[in-house]
Amino acid sequence: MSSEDKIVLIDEKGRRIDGRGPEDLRPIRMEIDVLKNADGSAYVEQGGTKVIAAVYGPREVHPRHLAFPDRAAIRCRYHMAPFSTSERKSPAPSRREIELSKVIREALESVVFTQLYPRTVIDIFIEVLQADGGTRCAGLTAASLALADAGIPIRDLIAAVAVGKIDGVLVLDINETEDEHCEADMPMAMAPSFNEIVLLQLNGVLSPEETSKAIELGKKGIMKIYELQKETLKKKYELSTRRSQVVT
Amino acid sequence: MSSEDKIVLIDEKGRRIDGRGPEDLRPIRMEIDVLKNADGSAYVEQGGTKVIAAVYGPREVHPRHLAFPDRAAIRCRYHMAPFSTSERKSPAPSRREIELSKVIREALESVVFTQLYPRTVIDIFIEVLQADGGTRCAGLTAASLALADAGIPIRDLIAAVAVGKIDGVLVLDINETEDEHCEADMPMAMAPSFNEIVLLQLNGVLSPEETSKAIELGKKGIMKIYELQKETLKKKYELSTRRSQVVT
Amino acid sequence: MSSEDKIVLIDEKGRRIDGRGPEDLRPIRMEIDVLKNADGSAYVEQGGTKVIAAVYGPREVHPRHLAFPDRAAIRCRYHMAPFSTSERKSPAPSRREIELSKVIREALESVVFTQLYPRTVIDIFIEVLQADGGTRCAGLTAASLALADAGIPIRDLIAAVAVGKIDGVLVLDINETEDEHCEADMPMAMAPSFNEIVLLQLNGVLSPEETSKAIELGKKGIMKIYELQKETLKKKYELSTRRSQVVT
Amino acid sequence: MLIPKIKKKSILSMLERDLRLDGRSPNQYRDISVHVGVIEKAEGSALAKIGNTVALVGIKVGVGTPFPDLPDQGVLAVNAEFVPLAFPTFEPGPPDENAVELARIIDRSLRELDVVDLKKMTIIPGEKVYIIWLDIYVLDHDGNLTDACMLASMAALLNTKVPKAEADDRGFIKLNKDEATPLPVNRRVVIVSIGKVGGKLIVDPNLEEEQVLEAKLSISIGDNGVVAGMQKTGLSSFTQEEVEKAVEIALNKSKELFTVIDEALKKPSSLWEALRNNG
Amino acid sequence: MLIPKIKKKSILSMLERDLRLDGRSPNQYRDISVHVGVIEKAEGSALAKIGNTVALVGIKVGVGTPFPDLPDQGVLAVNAEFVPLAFPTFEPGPPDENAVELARIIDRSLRELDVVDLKKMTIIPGEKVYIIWLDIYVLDHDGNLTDACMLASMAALLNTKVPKAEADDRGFIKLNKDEATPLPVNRRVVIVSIGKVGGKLIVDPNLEEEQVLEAKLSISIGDNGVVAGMQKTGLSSFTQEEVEKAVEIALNKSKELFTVIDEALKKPSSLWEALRNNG
Amino acid sequence: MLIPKIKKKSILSMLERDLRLDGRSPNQYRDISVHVGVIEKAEGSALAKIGNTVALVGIKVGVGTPFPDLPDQGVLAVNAEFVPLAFPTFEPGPPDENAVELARIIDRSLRELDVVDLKKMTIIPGEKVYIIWLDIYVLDHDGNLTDACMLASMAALLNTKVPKAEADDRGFIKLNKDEATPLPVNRRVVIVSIGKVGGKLIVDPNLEEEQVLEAKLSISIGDNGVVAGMQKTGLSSFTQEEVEKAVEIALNKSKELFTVIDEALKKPSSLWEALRNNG
Repeated sequence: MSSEDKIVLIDEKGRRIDGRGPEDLRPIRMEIDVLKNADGSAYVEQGGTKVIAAVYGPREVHPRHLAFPDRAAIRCRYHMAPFSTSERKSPAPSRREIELSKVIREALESVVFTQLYPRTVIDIFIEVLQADGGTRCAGLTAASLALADAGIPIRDLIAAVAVGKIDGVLVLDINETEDEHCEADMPMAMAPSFNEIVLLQLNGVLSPEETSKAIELGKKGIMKIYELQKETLKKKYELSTRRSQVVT
Repeated sequence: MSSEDKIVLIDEKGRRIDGRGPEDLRPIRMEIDVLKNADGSAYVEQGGTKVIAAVYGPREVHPRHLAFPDRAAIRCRYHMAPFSTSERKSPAPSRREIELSKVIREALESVVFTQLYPRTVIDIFIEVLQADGGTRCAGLTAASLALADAGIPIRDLIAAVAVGKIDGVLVLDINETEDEHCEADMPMAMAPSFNEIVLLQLNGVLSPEETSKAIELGKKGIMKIYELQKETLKKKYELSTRRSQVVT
Repeated sequence: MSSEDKIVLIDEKGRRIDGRGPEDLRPIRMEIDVLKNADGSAYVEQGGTKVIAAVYGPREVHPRHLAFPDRAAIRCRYHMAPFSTSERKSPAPSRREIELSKVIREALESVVFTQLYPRTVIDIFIEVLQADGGTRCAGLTAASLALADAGIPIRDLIAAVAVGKIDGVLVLDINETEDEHCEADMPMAMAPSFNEIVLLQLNGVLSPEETSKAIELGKKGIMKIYELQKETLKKKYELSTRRSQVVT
Repeated sequence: MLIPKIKKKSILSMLERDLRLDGRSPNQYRDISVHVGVIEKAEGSALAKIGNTVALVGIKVGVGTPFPDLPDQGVLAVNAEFVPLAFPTFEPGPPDENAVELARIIDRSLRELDVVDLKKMTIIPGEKVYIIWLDIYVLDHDGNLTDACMLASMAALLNTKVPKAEADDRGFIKLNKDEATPLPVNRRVVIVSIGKVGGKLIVDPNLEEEQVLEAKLSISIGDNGVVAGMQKTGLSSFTQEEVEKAVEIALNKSKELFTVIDEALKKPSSLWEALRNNG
Repeated sequence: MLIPKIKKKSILSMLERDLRLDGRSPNQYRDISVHVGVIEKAEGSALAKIGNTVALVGIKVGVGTPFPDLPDQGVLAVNAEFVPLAFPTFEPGPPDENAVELARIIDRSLRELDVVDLKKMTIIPGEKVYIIWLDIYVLDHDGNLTDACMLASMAALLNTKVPKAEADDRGFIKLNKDEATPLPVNRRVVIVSIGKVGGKLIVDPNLEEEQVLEAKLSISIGDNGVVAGMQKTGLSSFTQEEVEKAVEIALNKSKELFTVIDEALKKPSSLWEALRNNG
Repeated sequence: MLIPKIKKKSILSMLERDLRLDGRSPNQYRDISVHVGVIEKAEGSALAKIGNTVALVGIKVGVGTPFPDLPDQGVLAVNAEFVPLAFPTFEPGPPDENAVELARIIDRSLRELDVVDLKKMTIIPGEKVYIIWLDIYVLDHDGNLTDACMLASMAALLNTKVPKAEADDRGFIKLNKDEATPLPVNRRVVIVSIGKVGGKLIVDPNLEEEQVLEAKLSISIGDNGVVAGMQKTGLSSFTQEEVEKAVEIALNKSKELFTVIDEALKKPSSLWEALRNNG
């Protein structure tokens, strides 16, 4: 949102720089169980954004006094690989990564049945391998799949997307170039089955009416991503069922 | 004590740059119980120097092995706000702040009945909000008031002042400009009722005779500050007594 | 191995810059029990390289969960004094010091009977006071003497030396200037009585045949250093026996 | 920090009747006061109180190099310290995730509305620019730090004088405090935080309430009536309707906050006054 | 991480018959695959798998100042992160001694053979040079990280394109990605790690085997058949004869690894492909 | 570090008769020795022993930029490391409060008396100056580190040779060690530390005594007979009379210390000699 140059982000036909219409998501694909050591893992590609998430736990907490007597603690690290960005990023956590780790953790905690695992910790690690806009959202989408893959009981998956405002138009799922030049960037995440908004941030300026419309638009994208998440889990589940039948 | 410029710090009439005579303190005012969360707190203004001190404790120590079986541990942090100095100060503790935290802690520990609270810790936090010379002294003056305000048993209050040598003259309670150009700066603190010097530092050069005279001069200032401290406590005590009578 | 300048490191008579032949060690001297507080200590000079090593332990581990139930933990710190190098070195541990601490620790652990002291830690501190090549090797030589001086049961001493390749010639015990311009630098350490290579690194390029010859050459140097180590211990032992006889 | 369940119960049952434990109505702020100019040595400063929450902001102006990609702009650096004298569990050391989040929320609110006209803060284009250090110091924490810190930050910026930059004979840039002009401020922004508890929305939750909140939404409002930032925090969620209602409330309450700032700017105050009337 | 003694016994007894728990012979690598070009935004990248061990390397090219003692050379900076998603005991934070050692082994192997022609990486001699950031990311750890990380590093360097450096009108150097040329690479290097257990030497120990190893020797081999680095790790030792035998094995096995790199370079791949065929 | 109360009792009862456990009188130092030139590669160095306390100081001379407010002066940087080999409770890591305090006491003593003539340490005024790194290394701690470290620091400065600064053909400043001149030293300073125990003052407390001290006063004395610094440490206090008496003692004892330095400077020594006669 800072640069000086004027770039045409939406042409006269309403097409965005990558050819999408305002309400189009970028191509998404996702896969679970991509890592061997992690208890659960998922890989998500959303346009040029590539994130991998892993879950360890529930497991013992060290040091002990960080444990809760009545529920599992959730720790979350959102981290960007040094080679994921245009300029090399130092691997030390930036203030941005510290903030995003917090809001992502709070969003995930809203769906995990933490009270089932008192005195333990569930660790969620999100690594951004290539950043092209919407990394926190793709990270959330991946992390909730990894939780499911780890067999940790959750009320719902979390699906997330960023809505932007470009040249006065609300658009879905902005990419990095759009993010850099947009008037507003509103990442949001939901527990879709419950219609609950579990992450909501706004960087930029919207009128109150636009805020409502942006949430509406975000919901549409989230529902599509949610369907894909469920398919991904189902496919794997069927596969493993088939496998186990073969074994039997 | 470093700058090249020659500034007239004492005029021909013996007046200092802020109009004081050599043995004059700067205007001082102090107040206790200025913070709600802290167990005790105090605010001290001495000329342009403004410090606030808070005390928490006695309370549990984490991790446990830092506790003493026979007395309370005392921790002390002297810290300068980034906006307190002429050039913005990084909030990370400087070597100067580490040293001053130590000597202030040792001075305060000399008056606290630590043996009354074994296995606990008493935390003393001093924040310099505006620095205009004599901040460690004002910090000590405030910290001992905060200890009293917290109801922690102490043998005596601590009062402190810096003595300087300017153009060959010993002067009381130097301000920042004087500190920067003086030949010697001798911060000292006492438990006044016991005539005990509990902090003594000398930065600069004095003859042995001047050392004695400087201590003598410092004592005079300390006694005045001590009276103010006692008045401050008394006023508050009467106020709260009156209040409690009203309640009764 | 980086500089551009061509320096004559071996003259036409086969003499090295400090007058040695290819298979000559630099002058070495060593002494144990040079520090009072340490449980064991040793000082080693090898040419211009000067290292001191100290051992504390077996002693209690803090925090406890770092202890092993079946053996002593060994901690090792290889550290260079800021004034030990040509350019002043920051006292914060460099990546090189972190790596060398690890390989030195692993080499020493191979000879210590750690299972004799479960739940304890043995701390080994190596300080390079002047660096002129071969500091990790001199550090190992000193550290094993310090372990012996501390009375910690070891299977064997460790003796170490660096072999280099200069202008195509394999040479023993390279100094700093040789190290900077050599084609290969191969530090190695042995438990000499057992013919065991406990540390082996190669920086630089050797043919497979040269690798064998370099190890052969290193062994020769190591055996000489080993003899010196044993003499050093023997001398001290006799001395202390004589002393105790005097006492008796 | 565990509040007895019984307290949560009483908070909820009172909210059923649109009442709060401290007597406020759901949309009511606690007493608010702002004092500007309390740190005379700083180029700008303000102390804001919301109830017993106290935030002090000092602004220092320095000289530095611009960001390579923004060579013709000054630099604004926002930092928050939750110093340990403010709360029993605040610890010394680098800012934790809460302090980092708060600083970044305020930083974004200022940046998105171009509150400070950084393009006017260049000294030598591409080489030397002004650096505006905005340091937030929380002195007493009784809930809703965000709104208090934003208030103090906004008031401190409006209180800031920028010293004239002059080159000395060696070409070094020095700042001359005797010739200072007001910091160029384009517009104002405040934050209104709205908590959700038992499905009810409440403005300006205090510490006691924060401990039972399900979630909180901090909404930045510009003096031109726009939403200039949002941040949901807390372990639960909002519905779209709740967000919309919260935005409406925030727009409304922002007017009160702008008025408080206006009043405060009328005369500079002293730290002595600001801190003493705490009793 | 304590493996039952019974597993050690079975590893040893199988090795008596030159067999390994996973069916390999002593000198056999697990399945190896290398995918290049998997991070399109990076100037170079590769993902290498040896069995279930997965290492991802990304290379970024930047502009900086040369080292004072090497004013006419570019800078190569090798860093390794053992991110916590890769293994239960990996922790967030700065690289530990294992990550530092691994990065330094790879760094030395590249440097000693002048793998990257840093002399060609100068922009303005003595003032501006290219900086090649080689960042190693371990994604899944099932033993023998060294060989996998070296493979990925070497393949990523061979996949790297260096953007053209251009001065803008202010004289600042900018990189133009549209005009990029291959990174000048003089030669190739791989590492073959050989473990010792029960006195036997085994190539490419997996995690299970690493937990019972007495010692390990990682040997760097250049594509010209030289030994370009060695590092002994582990608490026990090697004899001279064992070292000689290990060098011989490493020379032999290096050919397989060079072939894997050659194959990988034939066509760029995608991270999707590279990660999915993990099953 | 708890010394049995019984030892404190015996220390006190002996002091009643002006005797100390190690046979010294109250105003007596332990054996002192200073060796200069022990680190040949450093520009200056000295090892000082007071009893079993051993401090090593090395001085490196480098080139850097001056402080902006002191453009025409060299820079003196004093640092102290309490390395863990010196004492059971010393830990690796950045200097703790004791090491920081000690370094700052020595730094101030040197600075207040202009011991090093920093105005002569400019290379290019305002741009390049000499940096004098004075690094204190405590090797063995048996009490009274301050006096031993000051002694070693002062002797090392007097042993220091400053290499000539020369510009190479690119204009970079290089130091030529072959043409070195003595560091310009204006005058000398030592520190005399005086402990208070049972109301008695004792010079040079050893570790055993330090553990029972009520308080300690470290007094810096210039060779012109001035007090150039004081630092009270410890949990108890001094009266004015005690301070005055301590200053008198320090003035007296300083002469012994200056003589030790004079003797040491007569011939450089070796670390081998310096460390070996520890027995």
